[in-house]
Amino acid sequence: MAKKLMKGNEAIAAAAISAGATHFFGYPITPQSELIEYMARELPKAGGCFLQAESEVAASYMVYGAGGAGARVITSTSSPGLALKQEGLTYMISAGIPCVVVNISRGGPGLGNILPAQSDYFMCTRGGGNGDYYHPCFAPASVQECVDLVRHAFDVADKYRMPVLVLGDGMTGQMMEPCEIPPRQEVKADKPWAADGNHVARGEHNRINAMDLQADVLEAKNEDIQRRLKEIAETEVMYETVDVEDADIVFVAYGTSSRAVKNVLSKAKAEGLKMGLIRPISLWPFPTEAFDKIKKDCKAVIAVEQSCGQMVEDVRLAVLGRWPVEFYGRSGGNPIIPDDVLKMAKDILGGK
Amino acid sequence: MAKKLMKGNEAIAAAAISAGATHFFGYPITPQSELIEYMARELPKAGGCFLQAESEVAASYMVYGAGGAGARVITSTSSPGLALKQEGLTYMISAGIPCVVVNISRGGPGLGNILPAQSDYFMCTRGGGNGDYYHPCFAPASVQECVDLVRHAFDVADKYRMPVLVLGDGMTGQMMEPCEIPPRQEVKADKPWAADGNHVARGEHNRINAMDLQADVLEAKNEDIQRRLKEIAETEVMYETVDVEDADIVFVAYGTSSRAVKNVLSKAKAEGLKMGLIRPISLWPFPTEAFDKIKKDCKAVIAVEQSCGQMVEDVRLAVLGRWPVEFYGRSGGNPIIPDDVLKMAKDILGGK
Amino acid sequence: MLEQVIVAGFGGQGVLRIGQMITYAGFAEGKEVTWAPSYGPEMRGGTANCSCVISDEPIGTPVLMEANSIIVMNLPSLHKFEPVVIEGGKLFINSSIIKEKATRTDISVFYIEASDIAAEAGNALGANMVMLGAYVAATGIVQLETLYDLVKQTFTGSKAKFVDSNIECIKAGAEAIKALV
Amino acid sequence: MLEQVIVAGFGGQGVLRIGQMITYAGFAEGKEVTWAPSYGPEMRGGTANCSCVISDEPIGTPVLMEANSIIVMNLPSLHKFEPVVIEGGKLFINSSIIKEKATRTDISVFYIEASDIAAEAGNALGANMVMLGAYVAATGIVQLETLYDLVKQTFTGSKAKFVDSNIECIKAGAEAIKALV
Amino acid sequence: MAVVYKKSEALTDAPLTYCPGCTHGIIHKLVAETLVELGVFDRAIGVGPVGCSALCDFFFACDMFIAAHGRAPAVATGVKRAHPDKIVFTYQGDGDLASIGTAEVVHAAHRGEKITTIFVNNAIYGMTGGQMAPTTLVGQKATTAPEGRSEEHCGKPIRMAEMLATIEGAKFVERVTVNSPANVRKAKAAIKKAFECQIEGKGFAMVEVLSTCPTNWGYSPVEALRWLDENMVPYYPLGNYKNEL
Amino acid sequence: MAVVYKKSEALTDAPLTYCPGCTHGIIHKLVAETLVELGVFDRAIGVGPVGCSALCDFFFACDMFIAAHGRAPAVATGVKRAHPDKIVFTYQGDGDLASIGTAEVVHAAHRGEKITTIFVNNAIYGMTGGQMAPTTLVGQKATTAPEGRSEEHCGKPIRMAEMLATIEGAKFVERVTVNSPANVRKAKAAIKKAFECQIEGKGFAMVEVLSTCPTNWGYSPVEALRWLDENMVPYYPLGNYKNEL
Amino acid sequence: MAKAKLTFDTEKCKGCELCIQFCPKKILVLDTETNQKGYFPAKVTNIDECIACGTCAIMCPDSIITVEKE
Amino acid sequence: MAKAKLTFDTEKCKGCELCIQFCPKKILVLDTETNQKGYFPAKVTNIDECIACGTCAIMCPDSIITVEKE
Ligand SMILES: Cc1ncc(C[n+]2csc(CCOP(=O)(O)OP(=O)(O)O)c2C)c(N)n1
Ligand SMILES: Cc1ncc(C[n+]2csc(CCOP(=O)(O)OP(=O)(O)O)c2C)c(N)n1
Ligand code: SF4
Ligand code: SF4
Ligand code: SF4
Ligand code: SF4
Repeated sequence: MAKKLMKGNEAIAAAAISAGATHFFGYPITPQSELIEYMARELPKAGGCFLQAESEVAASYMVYGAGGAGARVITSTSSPGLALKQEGLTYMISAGIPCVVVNISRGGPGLGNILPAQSDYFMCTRGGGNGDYYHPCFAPASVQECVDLVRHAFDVADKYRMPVLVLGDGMTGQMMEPCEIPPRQEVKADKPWAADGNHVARGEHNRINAMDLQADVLEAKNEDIQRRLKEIAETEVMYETVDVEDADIVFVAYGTSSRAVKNVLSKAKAEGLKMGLIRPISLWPFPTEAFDKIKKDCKAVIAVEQSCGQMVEDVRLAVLGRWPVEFYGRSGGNPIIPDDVLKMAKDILGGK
Repeated sequence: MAKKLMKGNEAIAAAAISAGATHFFGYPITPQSELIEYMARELPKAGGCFLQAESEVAASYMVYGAGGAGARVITSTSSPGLALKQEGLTYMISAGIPCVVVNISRGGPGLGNILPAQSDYFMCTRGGGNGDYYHPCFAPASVQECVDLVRHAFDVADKYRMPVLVLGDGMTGQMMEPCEIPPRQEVKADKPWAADGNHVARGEHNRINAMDLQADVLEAKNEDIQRRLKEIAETEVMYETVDVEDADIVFVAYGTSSRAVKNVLSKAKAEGLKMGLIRPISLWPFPTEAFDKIKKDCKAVIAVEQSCGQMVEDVRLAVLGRWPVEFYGRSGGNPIIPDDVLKMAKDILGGK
Repeated sequence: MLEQVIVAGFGGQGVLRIGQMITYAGFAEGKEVTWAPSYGPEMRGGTANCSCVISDEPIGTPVLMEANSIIVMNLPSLHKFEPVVIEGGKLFINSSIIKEKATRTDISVFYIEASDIAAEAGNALGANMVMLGAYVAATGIVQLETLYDLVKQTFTGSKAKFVDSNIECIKAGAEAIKALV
Repeated sequence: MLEQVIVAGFGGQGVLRIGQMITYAGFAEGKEVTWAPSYGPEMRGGTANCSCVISDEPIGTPVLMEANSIIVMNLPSLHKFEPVVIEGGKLFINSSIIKEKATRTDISVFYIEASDIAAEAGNALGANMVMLGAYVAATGIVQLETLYDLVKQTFTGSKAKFVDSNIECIKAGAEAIKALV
Repeated sequence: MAVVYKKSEALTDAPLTYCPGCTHGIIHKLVAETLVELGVFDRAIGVGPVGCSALCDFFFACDMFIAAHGRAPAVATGVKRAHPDKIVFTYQGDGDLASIGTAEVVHAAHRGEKITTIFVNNAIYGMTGGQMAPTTLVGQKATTAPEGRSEEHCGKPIRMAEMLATIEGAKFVERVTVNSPANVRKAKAAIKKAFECQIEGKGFAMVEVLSTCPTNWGYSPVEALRWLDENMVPYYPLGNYKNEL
Repeated sequence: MAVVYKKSEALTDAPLTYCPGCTHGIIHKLVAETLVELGVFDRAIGVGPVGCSALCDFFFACDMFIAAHGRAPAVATGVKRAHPDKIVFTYQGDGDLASIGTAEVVHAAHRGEKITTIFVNNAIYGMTGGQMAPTTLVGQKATTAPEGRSEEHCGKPIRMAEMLATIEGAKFVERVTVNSPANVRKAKAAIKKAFECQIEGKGFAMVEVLSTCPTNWGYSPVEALRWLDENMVPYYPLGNYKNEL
Repeated sequence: MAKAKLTFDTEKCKGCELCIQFCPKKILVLDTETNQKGYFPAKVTNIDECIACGTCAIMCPDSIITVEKE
Repeated sequence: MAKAKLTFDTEKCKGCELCIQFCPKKILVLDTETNQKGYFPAKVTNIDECIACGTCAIMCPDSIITVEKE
């Protein structure tokens, strides 16, 4: 397949189709419109079903239904829309429904605005719904990574029977970069647990539900969820590091803001300063292990986010006091300013 | 006022009425039914308005409307119902709506069951909706504390113009203990910002909304929210400590599980073992400062939760590597077993 | 003083009521008290139980894993709760309904023909009050008079007619204990 | 090589298109490229801009705070983006529409009567293509031929009739630069 | 001996968790029998609600989902779009369908989803212990309407069959009840047609079944049937509201 | 000189953010003028939606809320219950009212909330750039229905006036349009009655206004008025559907 | 001799009396002994009068009555 | 002499032509110069023919026309 230039939103949609997704349910919201519109145009051509739901809540339960019936299914939305899907997500965790959920996030809280922001980190990594769970959350930083991670997300979802999030922001969705979309694969996943209407003949009936009235039964289910989460935490961590080993300053940034930090690194290098980057690709599981590469006398670990500071908590948990943790953030849809970040780092190096 | 025996759910309702709440909007869900039913019975008698909404989503926006129009307003629900209110909460944060939201939590994820659980900690402390925010969250451990904290919550909500959560669980709601309900106060809070239909004559018009299209305007709003959150973090921390100073083991537990830990402490004391308890009353802001009382050679800090481990993250953040952090939890509605907790602590002391 | 008591039986046998009466009585006598029902699926399934704690000190958890005293009103409850009585504790069995015997020897077991006694006292539904009377008489946790007052406060107006028969049942339960000790 | 260019103007002037053409051309010539539109409330307000990066190395942020080259199609854009050109950079001004002059002296400024040139080339809507031609001719970032190929690939079928007039505009823009240098 | 009546094979052996005399059980039977009689049991997929029938996935012997409260029509939409050849039904209470799930059922009808909806209207919230439903009658007591529902405060009950019948995509809408053998038979006929509507690919079909809740109404099962007849039927007229078969 | 027409005092000076010729602006005027003419402007509270009119809190000169997408009726309920003496209205688009907010508007009507709803039906999602609405006509193109809406795939458009008129608590329901001076006058008369319904404490009132979206329909403003007349009016008959004043 | 046969899955009976209410022959009653769940289950008093109409079975919410006839 | 007066808040006009379309006297046109927003605003060609019916003002979505008469 040749590379082509695509918008992130469209690349995500194309990647989902290439990954064998057969069903899309979603509700329009900016800045992910190109994604849903691409799906509306292209998924039917690939023999799949695009359906606009009456709301995000309904969309999440259409996913629950189609996913529970064995389909490869995806939904996408933006920040407040994902807030509305929290009940659906916790249900899907409980019922063990594999699916991919894309959040092209925007400024918040509330309706906020449609500019790029990274302030949905908690909602996307901690599980904003009730009950004990996390779900895998992948954050692409380039259009090609949008493609790769969406495809990966489907496999992770199927393997662990849970919803997997892909978290971009308006910039990820709107920007255009070269990328390669592999040809569509037809997936014949073995889903013997699915309620697909094929069991009566065998005298069986599959049940998909999210209720377990007995404490012990629910505890056992939770143990199973935790077991799967543990396995994910052990095997599905993804991250990139740049020059971390001998850095005097290590930045931690994901997605759009990591791109800005790469500019900071170039500038720093040009000035002979040793700075590095840990870029979490999986936000949950968070790449705690990456921090072990940081040298002992590193001056500071700086979380850089387009938010008022959320991932920084995970950074603190990963650092556990080994180095000072600082935070640089912009909110409201404003971009990271590489020069400001560099200045902050230099101030720290200069002992200010 | 004389003390009387009341169920936690009813005490919360009675406390809200005594605090001058005039409006309740909610949707039925177990195990908080007594709360909503008490309100249905008693709030109209106090001249207030009880209205059953068509859903939790609608309830949260009735609260947005009444709260934005200046009323003292409360809603209550249980776990999955709160998941549905996440969009409403982030809107209220953005629009600056004061209100009290009660979550009598139950086993999760999903529909789970109606037994007591503490697995909504993230949802209640991190803000399960989109955007940068926390909201104050108070966790009573006794029926009297239900009363006191609900009353307090209204004042905090009005002072900082934001939703305040009160987090109990099925046991908090169902158990009966003596408590004292102060007489009803009529609150004439000064809310010049409210959209109450009284401004046209003055040539003004108040606007309540959650959208700020310009990045700088939204950033400024976020800075204001963060400023208020910081003030709350500095002034509204609440906790109880028991024998922390010379404890070899310090437990951290809130609400129902803290009661079980108190039994552990008695047993430990009887055996001559030095153990203490930090009981967060405000879950957010988390009482990080309380951990400074722990002695240097304490053997471990053990988070005890009726969950698979959520508050333990805040404990780790508070401890920051100073002592080993351990976790004891039960899920699915199963109770903490004091003997098991004690054994775990003894094993640690014994070096196992 | 720390008394932890669990009351268990079928729904409809008034077991939550027994627990509430103990709790109210302790409260009336100035003690610290808590009462906690078990709730959840088992209530639909037909069984019910509650935990009460009466103490001079502030009370830890209201949910009991073990108890000084246990009152059981039906067979499944006997099976479930007999192991939970602490050594030296007391087990009260409604032997009108439960034909089995307890197996433990390190506790005191009281067999009360509560349903029969209640029927004799002219209150077929009063077995729970008989057990209450027996329990209070055997443990002395509260005064019987306090219970009588509570009954009077509970049944007023059109229900005042139930006062006497309930008090009769409590008394009969207390008598039954005397006969046993 | 690292070229960072911002294109700005009114909505409807085809500024996003200029950026995309630059990006596509860079891509066609095997460079690393990114294109990022500004979007959000200002788009409704009528102004639009986009950032493109063409480089031999992997590209950092696609959102530019500063740029080697800036193409402005209307007055507000001149005001907003003139300060953002780096020292020694290039500023391309559609002087048919922007009557003001640039104030900076540390950059090269190119005034192109793009709208007039386009009209002359018989394509009243082709001012953006004129600016594109001028920009490419002045910077040499990509080959003009690459642009011609792109135009041919873009306008096919019933739209093929637009190919020539667009290529004319690009050429005219390139010519205009020659006249300036 | 010939079998006149025995439990449907489309029901499992699990004992129903409903209260004594609750007509949820009768409605279960009718759905089960219909699936078998129409020959679609082996390709049926059901979607249960949150409500007393939240355990119906244990009772129906076909593949089953339990949706979140009110979302069964959305879940069924997902299922049907994944398996257009299967026969998909929802089974929902009045809190579920007529309150929290209003948008979902309206839009399943609006899209003309080829699913069959069994709507059990017992004028109260059963599972949660007797709170007011949108279908609770004026004057009827509920734990959240302790003085009885007041029209001034929260309106008259909503009639879903009438409302949904106005939607183009709804092709079959009928209201029935199960309070007598004759009515049970009529209910079954309606349920059959509602499934036929799906089998023939016409569009959305709903049968609203007036049902009892002896426990929360505070009547014996037999009294409850009478109360239904005297109070619910006059406000909720039985009959067909749409039949485009 | 006597003023024949000038901008209503119930509108602020802020320029409207609507596209040229979008009839949202006409509907704004009618609401504003009605508030003044009925003498309730000084006690009016409006609730705007999410949609093109999400900035209408800047345009109406009374106290205003903007609700979350679809939730205006719930917000208005909270406002009205807090201030029963105030005049509360919602202003909502078709995505807002007829899609995500279906449950909220149905239940505001069901409870007989004493509020007035202005429902602007332009058969498309304007703000987000032309996606399909539940009111999009069969065959009409939208970005999420690139081949035009297909009845087989997602049904025929929903008629909210007809549906809501079946609800007891809805006391006034009328469909109007603003594509000609005569129709504007009729629309205003309907809006006036809808507010009178509230002033008299009767119950829920809604006026559905067929409106244009020149931008996303892809027509000039004038053409859009004609398209509305030729395509929308036949499917959405103008007229009164309920009048219990 | 009985032409009809009624079988009750007695342990699942909840004693709701719907069968009794609608039996056209009025030959069903509740037993005086409870089943293990604590309900008084329905039973038939005089099977000879049974016309095997199936009404009781149709009305039984718990589907516990099987009706057969010769 | 004109009996009517039309005032346009020209800077807010979006040139949508609705006023023009419905003017019964057909005396409104778009200007040939744009306003600052870039729209060609409406204006009146022959005020003497204006009957001050207000139709243009009623149809203007942006409420920018004031109509007065003697
Ligand atoms: C989101 C959510 N809200 C509320 C509940 C609590 N709840 C469970 S069932 C129910 C209503 C049941 O009533 P209905 O739908 O009429 O069914 P019935 O039990 O009467 O058959 C409610 C409110 C819930 N489980 N989830
Ligand atoms: C929860 C949520 N979902 C989706 C959106 C995105 N959104 C904004 S406006 C809108 C629809 C607008 O259409 P309509 O209500 O018809 O009003 P119009 O813009 O046409 O006037 C949508 C889907 C949102 N803001 N919030
Ligand atoms: S509560 Fe009511 S609806 Fe539920 S099972 Fe019992 S009788 Fe039936
Ligand atoms: S997008 Fe459509 S509805 Fe929105 S302002 Fe423009 S014309 Fe009006
Ligand atoms: S109808 Fe069924 S459950 Fe009820 S009494 Fe008769 S046999 Fe028993
Ligand atoms: S109707 Fe109004 S906005 Fe439109 S052209 Fe006329 S004056 Fe201008």
